[in-house]
Amino acid sequence: MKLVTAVIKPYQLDAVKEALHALGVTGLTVSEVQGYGRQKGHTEVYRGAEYTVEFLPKIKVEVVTDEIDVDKIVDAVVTSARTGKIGDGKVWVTAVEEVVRVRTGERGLDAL
Amino acid sequence: MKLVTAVIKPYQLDAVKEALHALGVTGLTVSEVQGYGRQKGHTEVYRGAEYTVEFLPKIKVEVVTDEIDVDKIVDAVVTSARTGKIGDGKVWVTAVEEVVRVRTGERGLDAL
Amino acid sequence: MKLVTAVIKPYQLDAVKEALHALGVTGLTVSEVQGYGRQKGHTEVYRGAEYTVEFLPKIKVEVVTDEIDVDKIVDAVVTSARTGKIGDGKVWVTAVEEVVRVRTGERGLDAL
Amino acid sequence: MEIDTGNTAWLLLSSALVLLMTPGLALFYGGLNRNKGMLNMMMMSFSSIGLISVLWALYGFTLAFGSNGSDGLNKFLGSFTQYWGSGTTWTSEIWGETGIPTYVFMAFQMMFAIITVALISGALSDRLKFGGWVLFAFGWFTLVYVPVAHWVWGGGWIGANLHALDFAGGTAVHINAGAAALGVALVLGKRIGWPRENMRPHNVPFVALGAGLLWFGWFGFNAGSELTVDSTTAVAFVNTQLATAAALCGWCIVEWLRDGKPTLVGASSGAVAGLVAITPACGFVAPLPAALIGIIAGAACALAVGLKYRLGYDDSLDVVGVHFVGGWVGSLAIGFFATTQVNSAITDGLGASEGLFYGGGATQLGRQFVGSISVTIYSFAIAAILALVLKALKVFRVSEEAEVGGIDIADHGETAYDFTPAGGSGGSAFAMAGLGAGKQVDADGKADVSQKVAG
Amino acid sequence: MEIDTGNTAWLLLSSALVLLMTPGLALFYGGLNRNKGMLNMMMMSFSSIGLISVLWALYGFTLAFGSNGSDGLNKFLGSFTQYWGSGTTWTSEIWGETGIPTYVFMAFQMMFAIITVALISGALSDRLKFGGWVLFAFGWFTLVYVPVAHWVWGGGWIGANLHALDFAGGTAVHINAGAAALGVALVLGKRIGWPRENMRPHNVPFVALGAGLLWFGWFGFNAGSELTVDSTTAVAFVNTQLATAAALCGWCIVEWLRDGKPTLVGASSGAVAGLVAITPACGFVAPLPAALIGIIAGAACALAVGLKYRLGYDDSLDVVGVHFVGGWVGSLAIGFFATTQVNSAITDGLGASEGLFYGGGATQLGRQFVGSISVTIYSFAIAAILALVLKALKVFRVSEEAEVGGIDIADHGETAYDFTPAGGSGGSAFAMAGLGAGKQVDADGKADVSQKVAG
Amino acid sequence: MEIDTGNTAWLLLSSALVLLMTPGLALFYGGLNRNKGMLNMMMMSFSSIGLISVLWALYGFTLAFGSNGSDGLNKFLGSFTQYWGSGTTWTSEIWGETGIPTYVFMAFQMMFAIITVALISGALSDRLKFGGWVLFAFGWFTLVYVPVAHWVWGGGWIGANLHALDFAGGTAVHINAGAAALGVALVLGKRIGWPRENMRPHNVPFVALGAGLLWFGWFGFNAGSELTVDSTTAVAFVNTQLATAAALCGWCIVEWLRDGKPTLVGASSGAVAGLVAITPACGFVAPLPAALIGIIAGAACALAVGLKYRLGYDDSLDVVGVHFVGGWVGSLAIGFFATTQVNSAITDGLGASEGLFYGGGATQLGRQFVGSISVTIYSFAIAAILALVLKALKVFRVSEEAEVGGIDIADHGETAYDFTPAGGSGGSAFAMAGLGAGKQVDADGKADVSQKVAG
Ligand SMILES: Nc1ncnc2c1ncn2[C@@H]1O[C@H](COP(=O)(O)OP(=O)(O)O)[C@@H](O)[C@H]1O
Ligand SMILES: Nc1ncnc2c1ncn2[C@@H]1O[C@H](COP(=O)(O)OP(=O)(O)O)[C@@H](O)[C@H]1O
Ligand SMILES: Nc1ncnc2c1ncn2[C@@H]1O[C@H](COP(=O)(O)OP(=O)(O)O)[C@@H](O)[C@H]1O
Repeated sequence: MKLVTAVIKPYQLDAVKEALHALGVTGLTVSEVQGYGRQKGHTEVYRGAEYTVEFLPKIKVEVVTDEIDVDKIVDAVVTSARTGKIGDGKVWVTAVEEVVRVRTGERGLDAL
Repeated sequence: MKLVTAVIKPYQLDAVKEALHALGVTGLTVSEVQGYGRQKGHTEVYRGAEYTVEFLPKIKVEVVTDEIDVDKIVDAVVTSARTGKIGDGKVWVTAVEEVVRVRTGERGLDAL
Repeated sequence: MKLVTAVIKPYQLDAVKEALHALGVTGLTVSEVQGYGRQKGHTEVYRGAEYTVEFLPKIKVEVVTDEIDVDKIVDAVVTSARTGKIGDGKVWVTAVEEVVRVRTGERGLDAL
Repeated sequence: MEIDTGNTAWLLLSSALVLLMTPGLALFYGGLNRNKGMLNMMMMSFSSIGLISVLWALYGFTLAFGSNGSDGLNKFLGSFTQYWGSGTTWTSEIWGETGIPTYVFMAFQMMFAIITVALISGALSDRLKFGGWVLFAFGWFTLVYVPVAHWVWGGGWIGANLHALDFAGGTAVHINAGAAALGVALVLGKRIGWPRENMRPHNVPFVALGAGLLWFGWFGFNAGSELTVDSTTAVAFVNTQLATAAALCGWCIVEWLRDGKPTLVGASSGAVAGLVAITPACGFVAPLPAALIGIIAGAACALAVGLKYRLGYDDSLDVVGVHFVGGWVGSLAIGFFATTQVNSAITDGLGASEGLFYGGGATQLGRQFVGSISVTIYSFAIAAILALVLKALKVFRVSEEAEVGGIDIADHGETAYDFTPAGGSGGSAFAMAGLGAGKQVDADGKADVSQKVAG
Repeated sequence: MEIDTGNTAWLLLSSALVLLMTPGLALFYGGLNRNKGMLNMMMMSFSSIGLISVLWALYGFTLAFGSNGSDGLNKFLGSFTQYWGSGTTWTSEIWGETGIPTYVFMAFQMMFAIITVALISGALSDRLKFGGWVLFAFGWFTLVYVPVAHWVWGGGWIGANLHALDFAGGTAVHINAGAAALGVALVLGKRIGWPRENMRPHNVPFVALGAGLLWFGWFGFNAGSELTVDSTTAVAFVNTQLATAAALCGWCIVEWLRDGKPTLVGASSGAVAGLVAITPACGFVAPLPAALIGIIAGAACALAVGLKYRLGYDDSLDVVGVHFVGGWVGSLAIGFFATTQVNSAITDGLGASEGLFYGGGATQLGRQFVGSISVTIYSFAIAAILALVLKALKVFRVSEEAEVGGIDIADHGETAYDFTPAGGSGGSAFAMAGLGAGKQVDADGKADVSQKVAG
Repeated sequence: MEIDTGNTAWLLLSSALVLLMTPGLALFYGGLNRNKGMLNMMMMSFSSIGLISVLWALYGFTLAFGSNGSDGLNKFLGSFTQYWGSGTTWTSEIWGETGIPTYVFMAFQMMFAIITVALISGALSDRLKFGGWVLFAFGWFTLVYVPVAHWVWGGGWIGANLHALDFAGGTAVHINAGAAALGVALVLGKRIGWPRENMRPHNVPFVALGAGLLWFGWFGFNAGSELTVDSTTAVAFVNTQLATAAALCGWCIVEWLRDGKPTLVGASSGAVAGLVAITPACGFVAPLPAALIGIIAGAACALAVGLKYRLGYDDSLDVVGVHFVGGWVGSLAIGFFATTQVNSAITDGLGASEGLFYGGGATQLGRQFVGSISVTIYSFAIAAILALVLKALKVFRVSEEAEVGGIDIADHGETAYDFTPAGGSGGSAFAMAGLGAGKQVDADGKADVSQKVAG
């Protein structure tokens, strides 16, 4: 199995979820993260003290999935998360050796 | 080494921590995540505008560990996190190539 | 490619970012996590009810990178995150099979 | 009699101050509570404002402060008709010799009824069905608050016959609410996980702000209870400030000695304890004794909040430890410190005696005890019975699942905060995701959920 | 005439109470808004306090409440000179027969102008350039608020000739602001994603606290509008409390029946709806009718806030649904419930008639309608025109990117909260990281950013 | 003399308003501070309320406002005995010709002492041991506030001999607190990481709400300082509003020009700067000059807060930049704008002269300078000495580890917020985990931690 991890713009989460849903992905886990990269941060000013915030809010989406679906899923995420502007984010894939569904103890694909 | 990642119900964190502690696990890292899956979300209403929140609060637990302990740990998490209701979550295992303890620079098992 | 994950003390984030920046790392993703380990937690008291908070605030830094840079990056993180006190954290490395830049669809190293 | 513009302005503004106390209490209680029950906690206070105001105007005021012909009946209840439904026949009536329209006095007393009911909610957090709360509020107000207010202030037996003193509500408000809170809490049972899990305050700044608003409003509550503006009003004001300040110190000192660290939750709680304790006594004692009462109350309550752990009842936000205990401290303190040096009415108008330390002997102390114990028993009993009735009617405790998931979502369909990053899509990236792309909004503004499920 | 210390103390404190309403409104609106626009939302209220106070003292008061010789002109506008620039020639002038210095009356009315302008901002959240808001506030205040205040209260045609009644601002404040909000919102257009994305309140406790502060301040707003302290003041005070409490219940009942769950946002909104509705009527109706008006207003507004979904305009925080609708309910209610039983001035001083249910026939109802509709049309039209002008001047709507990223950052360079863990490096681990290790601070306290980019 | 109910009601409520300012200040300062020091910041204000109230009643009032026989000594200190311990001998005494009980005047002045001490805390955030703060508050109140209040208002040399004017506390409160803040901050040193790390406000809505509460309460502070209700009270009220509004604009204009963006932190800070600046002048100048003073103060302080970066001292929340600078602006402004047109007492009762622009020449300007500079030097010196003593006693600065980890945890054992998701186990999933499954609670309500360690 594989774990697909995507770091995307928060506003795109809805589209990504819908795209994955359409692919029949039944579950995913998201979290709030802060991203640093090519995309410029913004400037804030408090009582005249000005500074740049280089870390920008992003959303991380994690999906554990069957090998064979990986490419479909990666493509779905990439297309649905794309705005074409710098900062759209990254998607990466890592190998998963085992998955267990807590409720039932099922393992492997049955756990998804 | 392996990385055991568990997505569980927040209320179960205490039990899981105790279970791992009992196994002699000396450290772990947790974070707040939001999960989407079979478990139904709830409905909220603001000034008559109603909508479903499909993402539910979950806790992610990460433990880096020695190969040989993996099964014990996975089992411990699965049993302690189980409520038997939909939404109990998943546990997955991935391979870790190297671990370093920042304080000492120790590597491998010594780092844990 | 590899994914370098570091769990560090929040206060060290600035130093770590600068160190990676110096190495030419163009991007990274950070998130707030809570850590449990050798480092003792603190005690809080509310209306006479006292309890220990064993989970301490940490920052998780994730960097996807080229194989050949891994060691440099790990070393840079370890040195810049070190305070020498218990609780400095861990760094671990896992294999990444594929990376895609959402904006362009570029894959592999070009995606970084 | 002519309207006295000074007195009337004073009581109008005091009424507004006392009204403000209930949102202040909602913030104080809500901040002390866990995040997942914040809104329900505040809702119990806000619903009291809504419900009790109307009931007070309809029948509460006339039953508590109206007077029926019969002396016998009057000991127990006021008039059913005199001020019924806040009619217009008495639009221009002046209350007694105060130079203040009866309407204003009615409004002032209304605010007391509101907050007394709201005070009880602190013991019931996170597990009482909201519907059950509304029914309880209605029942307890009618069966307990209204008669007790009459007994103490409306010409009833505690004030007029027993001559127990209660300047601004130690017995009628705090002991009354505290005893009721205990009664309901015992029937309601513990929150899941209590006391094993620590249920720490989710927003301490709100606790402190709430305490600040309570303190501010309490000047109207205490000094306003003199109704007119005179030298007793001045003493009551000064005493309120001194006792509260001293109690804040008292609570913090206990924490410093016991835990090594004074806390803001402690300072805020101490202030409230002091306000409670000086409430019955503020118009009858001198400033330094007031400060003494405050420091004693602060320390006593700081220790009393630990009782629930020993005795094993879940008085969630310490209504008993602070209001019941503080109310008793203040009520008995009158028996020691009441003096005509600050208020000649004690022996003249009110037919009471000075305190033990001012040559009045133990008489007044005895009266204070009888008055307070009677209200304690009556309020506790009726409250417990009401709770049992609601339990039987199945409108009492929420399901375990609802409690674990949070009563805000279960009973109100709301969550208190959404701090999703500003960079997000606003409202909540998660909430938005929940809505789904194709979300329609039908005629009456409801998001079409079925469609979501379908899609 | 002598200063009446009671009346003057009352109006001074009422003025302070009304001033407090605007920060309360900022909290109420801000809490209802999304996190990313919180500060802009509050800033629109705070900037109104700053700007309007000065303009009112300069020319607003004299134009609204001064009187020029000519009866004809006086129907439409006050004096250009009489109170110009709050000069010192009238330092010791007393306002009419009130025994209150004109300065105090000027300050009291100033607070009304401030909050009326601020009320409009609720419809414009997250997308109106701050510069555009300031220009709009200036223009609308000058062209709409000042003349309308004169028409209704300053001796102008609605009050003095038409004899329509508005005790504390149903027409001059709420209908006026509500109509303007609609006019601007229509030109401004919907927030990106509305109504598909749910834009839920980001901080419900702030909504409730804001409502509490509004309620508290509103006693000054309503009862204070009698200026002096008399039996009408008392009635106005009681009515304000009863109508608001009843409206809180009304809104919650609608929610309970429709959604199965009463909410704190609903209770808070209902309270505001009740305060709005009773505003024009509080000095003219009896307590029970006031409660009736409240419950009707609460229910009506609870339904009215759904209209925007049906009609498709984005009145972000329901200024129309609450203030416009509530204002109309209250204004028309006078036509039904006005009675000399509580205020003889209705027929004496004000030359109006009693309501339909008190034998006054439909006359007054007609007058109320004409007065309210006139203000509705005038305010809506001018507001829309001002909006179009600002649009043409390109100081109107923020860029799409700024709106998605959040107007707080785009227009104010601030974010509302930073809850970075206490263990963190403080201000914000992220912010700090953003600053970079080598950060210099140059002479005028600015962090040297270039250097960061360089480094 | 008879009690004047209007005047007394006014001063009672003004006292309540000034009390409210300190919780408002706690919120204002706390919001500006980092999350990890929020509670300590608020605790410094709340502890001032507790401690100073009692000290004021014991010896502060009599030393500041009592009068001893000797004219010579009276220049420097009041009476040791007259009002000692707020005895009951003067329960019914009226203060001068005001028709207000001395008790009420004592309470009013008490609130001033409280907030003056609390103001200092803004410069000391995140690094001063709480025990050190309490000792400092006690020492500075006794050695500085009490005598200075006597010099300025109690018949001492600044007011009675030098004839420098200070209507409500520009010199006695703001310059006094600002100078002390600088003295302590210099000894205390910078926060770790300052100014490299940006320590941005953690809760801007609290900053704005705090400013709103301060503004509201300040009407009691300024207009209340006339004690009675007369035309000067009216002018003071109007001036307070105008200067504050203008200062809000002034600060925002500076930001708009310099940074391109006006901020809510700026608007709130500007309002406070205006309130500070008009404090000494509000009863002596006309409305338009008041607005002018406000806009100057707003702009001046907006620039002054940058000074600390240039000069390198860490005045954390700009007590110097806002209160010290603002206080000086206002104090000197009297020398320019004071006029008998609004207050004849200037030349009659107070023996002062009109301002430079009103034909009074430079006399008054000189007096204002001498008065303000004297207090500046005295307060700065004693504060610095007290700080050095505390440093020597090792009850001064917290350990580096405590500072990085957060003083809330280190000195109070609390954290401000716990927003753990509603779905969580409440209090805090993390806190709960911390408690451990087998957690016992022993007799006095303490969680048994040892056992946890054992288990
Ligand atoms: N090497 C990396 N490792 C981990 N996360 C990264 C890396 N590079 C970028 N990111 C994440 O991707 C986000 C977008 O990257 P950025 O360079 O800003 O834009 P783009 O991906 O369009 O080139 C960053 O905010 C960060 O969260
Ligand atoms: N494919 C997946 N990848 C990542 N996380 C998942 C996946 N499926 C489920 N999860 C996580 O597990 C949680 C529980 O899953 P759910 O389907 O609701 O219940 P159950 O695991 O009992 O079938 C989800 O909320 C989500 O956080
Ligand atoms: N086995 C582990 N798996 C995952 N995270 C761990 C593990 N052990 C420690 N950590 C993380 O590292 C942090 C520091 O570890 P700790 O044992 O406290 O100090 P040190 O690393 O200096 O020995 C912990 O707070 C936790 O977040």
